[in-house]
Amino acid sequence: MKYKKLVIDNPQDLLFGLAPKPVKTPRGLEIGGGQVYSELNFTLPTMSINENTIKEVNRHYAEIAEGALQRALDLESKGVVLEFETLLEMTKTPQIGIDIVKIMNDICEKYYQKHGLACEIRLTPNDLREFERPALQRTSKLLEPMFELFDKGSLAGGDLLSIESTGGKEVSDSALMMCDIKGMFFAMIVLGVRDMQFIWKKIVEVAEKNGKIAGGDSACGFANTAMVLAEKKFIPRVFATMVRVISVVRSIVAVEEGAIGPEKDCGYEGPFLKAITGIPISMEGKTAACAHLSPIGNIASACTDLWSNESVQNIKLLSGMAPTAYMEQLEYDVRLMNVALREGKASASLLKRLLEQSDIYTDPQALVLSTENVIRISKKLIQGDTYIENAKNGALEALDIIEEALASGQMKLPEMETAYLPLLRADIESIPANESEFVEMMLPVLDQSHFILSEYGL
Amino acid sequence: MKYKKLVIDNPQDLLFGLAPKPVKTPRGLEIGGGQVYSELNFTLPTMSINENTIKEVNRHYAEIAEGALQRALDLESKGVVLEFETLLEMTKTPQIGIDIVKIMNDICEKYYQKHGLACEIRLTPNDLREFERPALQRTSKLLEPMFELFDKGSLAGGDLLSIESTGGKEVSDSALMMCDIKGMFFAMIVLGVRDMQFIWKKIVEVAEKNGKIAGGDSACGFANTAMVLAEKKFIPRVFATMVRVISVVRSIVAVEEGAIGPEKDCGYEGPFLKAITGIPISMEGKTAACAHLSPIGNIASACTDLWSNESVQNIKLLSGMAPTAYMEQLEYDVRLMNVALREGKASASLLKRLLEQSDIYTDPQALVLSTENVIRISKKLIQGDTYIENAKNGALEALDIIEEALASGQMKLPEMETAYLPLLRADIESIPANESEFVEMMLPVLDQSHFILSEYGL
Amino acid sequence: MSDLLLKLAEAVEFGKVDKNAPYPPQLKGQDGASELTQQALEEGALPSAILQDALIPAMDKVGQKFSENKIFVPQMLLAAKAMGAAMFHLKPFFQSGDIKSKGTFIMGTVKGDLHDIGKNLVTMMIEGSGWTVIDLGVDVPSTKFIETIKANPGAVVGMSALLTTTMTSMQDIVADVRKEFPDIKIIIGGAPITHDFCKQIHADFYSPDPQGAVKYLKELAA
Amino acid sequence: MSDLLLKLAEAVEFGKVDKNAPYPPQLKGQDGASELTQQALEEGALPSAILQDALIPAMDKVGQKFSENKIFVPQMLLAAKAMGAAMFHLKPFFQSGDIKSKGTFIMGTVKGDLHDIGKNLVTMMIEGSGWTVIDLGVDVPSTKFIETIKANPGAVVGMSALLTTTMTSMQDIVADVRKEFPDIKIIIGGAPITHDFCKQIHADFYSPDPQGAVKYLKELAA
Ligand code: B12
Ligand code: B12
Repeated sequence: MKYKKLVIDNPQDLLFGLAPKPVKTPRGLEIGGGQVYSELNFTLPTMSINENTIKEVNRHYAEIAEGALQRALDLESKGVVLEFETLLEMTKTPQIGIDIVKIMNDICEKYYQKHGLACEIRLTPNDLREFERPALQRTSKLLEPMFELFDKGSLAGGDLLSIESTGGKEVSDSALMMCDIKGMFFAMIVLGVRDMQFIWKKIVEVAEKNGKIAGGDSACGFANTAMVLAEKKFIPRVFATMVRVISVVRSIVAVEEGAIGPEKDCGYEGPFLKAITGIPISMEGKTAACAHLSPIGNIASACTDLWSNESVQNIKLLSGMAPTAYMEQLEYDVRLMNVALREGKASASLLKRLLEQSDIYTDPQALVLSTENVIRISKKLIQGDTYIENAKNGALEALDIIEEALASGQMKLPEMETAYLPLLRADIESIPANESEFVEMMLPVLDQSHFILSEYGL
Repeated sequence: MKYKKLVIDNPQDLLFGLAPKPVKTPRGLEIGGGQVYSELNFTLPTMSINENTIKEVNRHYAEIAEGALQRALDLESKGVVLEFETLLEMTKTPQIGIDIVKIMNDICEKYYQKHGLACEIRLTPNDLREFERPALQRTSKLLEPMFELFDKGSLAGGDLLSIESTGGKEVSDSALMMCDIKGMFFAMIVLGVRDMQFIWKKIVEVAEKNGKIAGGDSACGFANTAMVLAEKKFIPRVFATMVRVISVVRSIVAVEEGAIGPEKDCGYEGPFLKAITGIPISMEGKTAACAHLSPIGNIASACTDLWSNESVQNIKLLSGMAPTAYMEQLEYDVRLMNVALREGKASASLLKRLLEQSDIYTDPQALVLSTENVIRISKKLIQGDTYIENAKNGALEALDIIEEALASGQMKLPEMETAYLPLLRADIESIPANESEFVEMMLPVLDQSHFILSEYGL
Repeated sequence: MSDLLLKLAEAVEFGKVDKNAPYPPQLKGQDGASELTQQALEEGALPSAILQDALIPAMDKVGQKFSENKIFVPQMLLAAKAMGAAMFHLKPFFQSGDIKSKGTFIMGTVKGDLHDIGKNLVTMMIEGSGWTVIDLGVDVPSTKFIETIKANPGAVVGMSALLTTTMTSMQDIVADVRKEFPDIKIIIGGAPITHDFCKQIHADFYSPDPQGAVKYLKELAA
Repeated sequence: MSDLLLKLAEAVEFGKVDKNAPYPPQLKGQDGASELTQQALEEGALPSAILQDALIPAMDKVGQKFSENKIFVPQMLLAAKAMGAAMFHLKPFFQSGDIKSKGTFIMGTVKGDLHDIGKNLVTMMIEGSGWTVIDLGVDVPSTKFIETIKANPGAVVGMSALLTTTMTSMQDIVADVRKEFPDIKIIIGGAPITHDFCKQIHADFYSPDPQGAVKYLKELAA
């Protein structure tokens, strides 16, 4: 790994709205430059996407952008990011996605010109490669439409580029359900890291060619899925915590390859990435309850630079369209943080403390997100020589933190959960730091019909 | 008016979670006793209520209660209020409403017995009388089913009784649209006050007979409607501010008649009522964006004891049912306040200040809700000898506050808004303090086919 | 356009009902829409010209300003009142056939629903655009809609619903009306209504605001 | 019930696949579901008794514990694996007709949708309750469902969808399947699905969780 030293090593400096390497956008947002902005996410209501519905699809996105920006303006917003995460059809036929970017960008431009409201679009094509099973991560024909969308979509107004790439998911899907932490290491730290190196080189290239911003990746299919499963009580929370911590090592590869932030919202690696690299991040918590329930509602915002709702359908609530309502909710959350920042470090730190204390001991996934623990774990995440070593060290440190909180009585967990702690520790410790050794160890126990090693350069 | 002295006269003592006269509920909530609780509100999705759908209707309410309480439990909630605001059919045929109370109360009882989660139902029958035009406020046959629901519904588990009574609405509907402040005074301070005296005597009677809690009223059809209209840019915000302030004088009558709180959420009279009478209150702000957009997202919570989402349909979001998602959002809001209260007065006061500063100068409706201004206005609201005088004094004080904020440059309003300030002042000053004089003044300019004076004891 | 019609248009735009009306202050003491219409008629202006060249453009302007959030509802209401004062004098010419209404618009809030603030705004703006409006009020059942349509053949129907539970009542009424009048145009609105719902219940048009309805009716009449 | 069957039930309940399996630690070195089934058969237990008295009750218990949040998915998966190991030895008796499957259940995530974690859980629990399951995987078009039903007359069909945009794909597939097999039972699920949607697309049953599906199938088979 490229990083040997934390950019932020004092928990007090890990604070919402402030990143050592803020990102300036064409319309003048300064993400991480002293205030937090809302990042609104949205999707279609129940409907299909085809020639017959395409006009209606476009109408939905126009309505979403218009409603959200009008509301942001009415609430005297300082600026907004709209994340456009494409659905299958919009990437497969890139023109559909490009047209939607253009429709929304025209509306952004209107609000910018007429009212000075700075709004940027984050364009997040979905990773088509998972449609082929086993996936052809490097040689798939589906990379073509994906990158056509990155390229032309960014020119059409997608100023921030992101993806939730799925390299390694072929292995993680079942590893998650079996709580197989070694499988998760293999999925994320071997396959995931290699795929991130491959895909992010290409994304950064597009960004540089078009003068756009390469944002970041997030381990949605891994860490977010783990959280959702834990919230459903399908897998232990302590296991989901491990997945979250090791996902940092996967997602940081985007930054190594040239991404400059803002990181994406739904993997929760953000705080660690910010400490290690200094880039601004996006996070989601209570105000993403429209998209999934979560045990980190408040603490997730402790050091974020964008505050996101993850996703909501364009359906009607009693007040109006749901994305408009969520825009309002995000703006008020963000106002609170910004007013604290305006008052100065003391107020901001106190608000941060309250946000942290609110959740910290209610769930191990919250525990590792307190800025103090983020710094502690981040230090370990860069200590070793290999990605695997780093992930191991980080995960073991997180285990220590959990055990300390249990021992001190500050956190309580049922026996069903604590029973996993020694198993996890033993499994993690058994992982060799050397990649080829690890691959050799894992191949016999994995179902090799699910993935193709050569598609990861192995 | 009964009140001659503020129970809370120092803005610093007007704080979330703490009311001088907390209300204890059967299952052990202590509202206003040191922490804030969520008050979840919900309603049916698009469907009709009749014999064919009644099973489905009941299923919806069971699903709502079950989903919300499970989530509250998972989030380690300290207790919850579920507000059941009935729809027409449920009051007209009280048995429908009573059955729903019972269904939800059984679920509350289950969570209480099994997990110790304290949950209470606030039963809010809708005011049927407005179905007759002109309304027969005192002699209507429709009072019968309404009070059957109050009576049997409270016995079935509706431990807190409330209503959003509509006396005076016949006049306010058009007065609101014409920005006719004198009409609003007549609607709320003459007709409204008289109707409140009538209806709340009866509600308090039921509560006392059944050993239940008479909560409070809120000027939904007046002050909430004014806010919604102002938010749509249909009427000036400064006018909506006046409506809000004078609505206090109407809503306080419930307390005079024996209501003990918690006040209801959607009229925003709460903070003033709390200062004047010491009862605990419920408020709604950003997390009620599902029900209406609002300019007081954060400041509304500055001194609240319950925190409400106003209403959301039982529809599916990506995470699950909308009431479950809103339960989560409320719980995280409330956690933040409670963690501040736990830390002590200094932290709580700072959080309160941030909540206030977040919105205070963005809208006159927010401005009058800062605890400092609440105290200032409340003092005036009890200074006079008649309800009308009190409403006048309060409104004029609010006008002063708005003008001071404009003069100091702290608040900015477009000319469209400020043009109304002198008109409002002149109109308000022209109102005689004596009720019969005022009635005489108004009768000729009002459309008397819309209301029946004798139904208000006039 | 004559000076008089210009003045009349101004009186309507700013809501000057008649000479005695205190609003708007800047026109105090001057003739209002009522007097100016009478004068125009006396001077021989064609009733249809008064309507087409003065009243409707004035209300269009008002609608436009309202759409752009440059005025509040009271100003619009006053304009509508001024327009009403003018129309009072033009009424006889409608009956005699000298001017034609664009059509009749029948509007009501559906059965079970009492919300009428939104409905009232819609009727007002549609009236201002030159339609004859019959307002059935709130809590309106199918029978009343059907009766009124029978009495006004060729009318367009508007319905408003604000509750999720009365949306289904709207659906029923649309079906009932359609059964008797398969080709009638029905437009719907109200806070919980959506495009999708409009399609689903086979209404002809949905608009989130009155302006959309005015535009749609304009196209219908054209 | 014999001691052996009791032991087998325990092995399945706690996920002991075979003697060599490291899980669960407390049964280390002991016989697993595989060995115990073989022994039972050798001792002359009726294959149907092994299924009915040991395997299915054990899986019921597992399902129950899972419903009560007393175990996590991995424990359930291990139990399913142990059940599978036992079934391996019982398979010949299915073919010979000595035991009857409760029926065949055909399951897939619909066209355009790749989410299969939920679907996999459902198939597993249904398999554990004694049904023969054919898992068509993800991104499954109508044709594949229809083909498979043709090859398995009388089967029940399950579909999963996780995206708002593939819910309509589910609707199409249900319609296509219905056209060919009007009486077939179709059950649906997935995070965005609701009771209302189930009614709307004329599927037979919706459950928010696998347990509901198991219960429904139990009633069907009864
Ligand atoms: C004012 C109001 C009232 C007033 C109504 C006064 C009146 N005379 O209309 C009072 C207090 C009486 C009231 C009563 C009730 N209400 Co109410 N009310 C509201 C409120 C706050 C504002 C509505 C409003 O006037 N908006 C302003 C107008 C201008 O907007 P609009 O109506 O949407 O109209 C605009 C457009 O929709 C469009 N439009 C409207 N109609 C049409 C028609 C056509 C053809 C077209 C083209 C366009 C169009 O143009 C208008 C202008 O832009 C809403 C909250 C909200 N967020 O909407 C709740 C709300 C609608 N009410 C609600 C409820 C529950 C009730 C009660 C049942 C309350 C109770 N439990 O006591 C009763 C029901 C009475 C009944 N049977 O109808 C809920 C509905 C929940 C649900 N399940 O659907 C809401 C959403 C409040 C909430 N958040 O919970 N209410
Ligand atoms: C995991 C996940 C993924 C993984 C999938 C891994 C896999 N192999 O399944 C990955 C990362 C690959 C992924 C990809 C995508 N996803 Co995804 N994903 C999720 C996530 C986080 C969890 C889903 C999950 O597994 N839940 C756990 C399981 C156990 O629950 P379940 O599926 O609901 O199943 C249970 C019940 O529903 C029921 N059930 C399920 N099926 C059936 C069937 C029957 C018959 C019965 C009776 C019961 C039943 O039983 C199960 C157990 O209780 C959800 C978020 C969420 N809140 O659900 C988003 C989510 C579904 N995904 C979403 C999106 C947008 C996508 C992508 C388009 C992302 C992108 N832009 O790149 C792609 C689409 C790929 C495709 N075409 O399908 C959105 C959907 C938005 C929308 N418009 O509908 C969601 C809601 C995330 C969000 N909040 O925005 N995703």
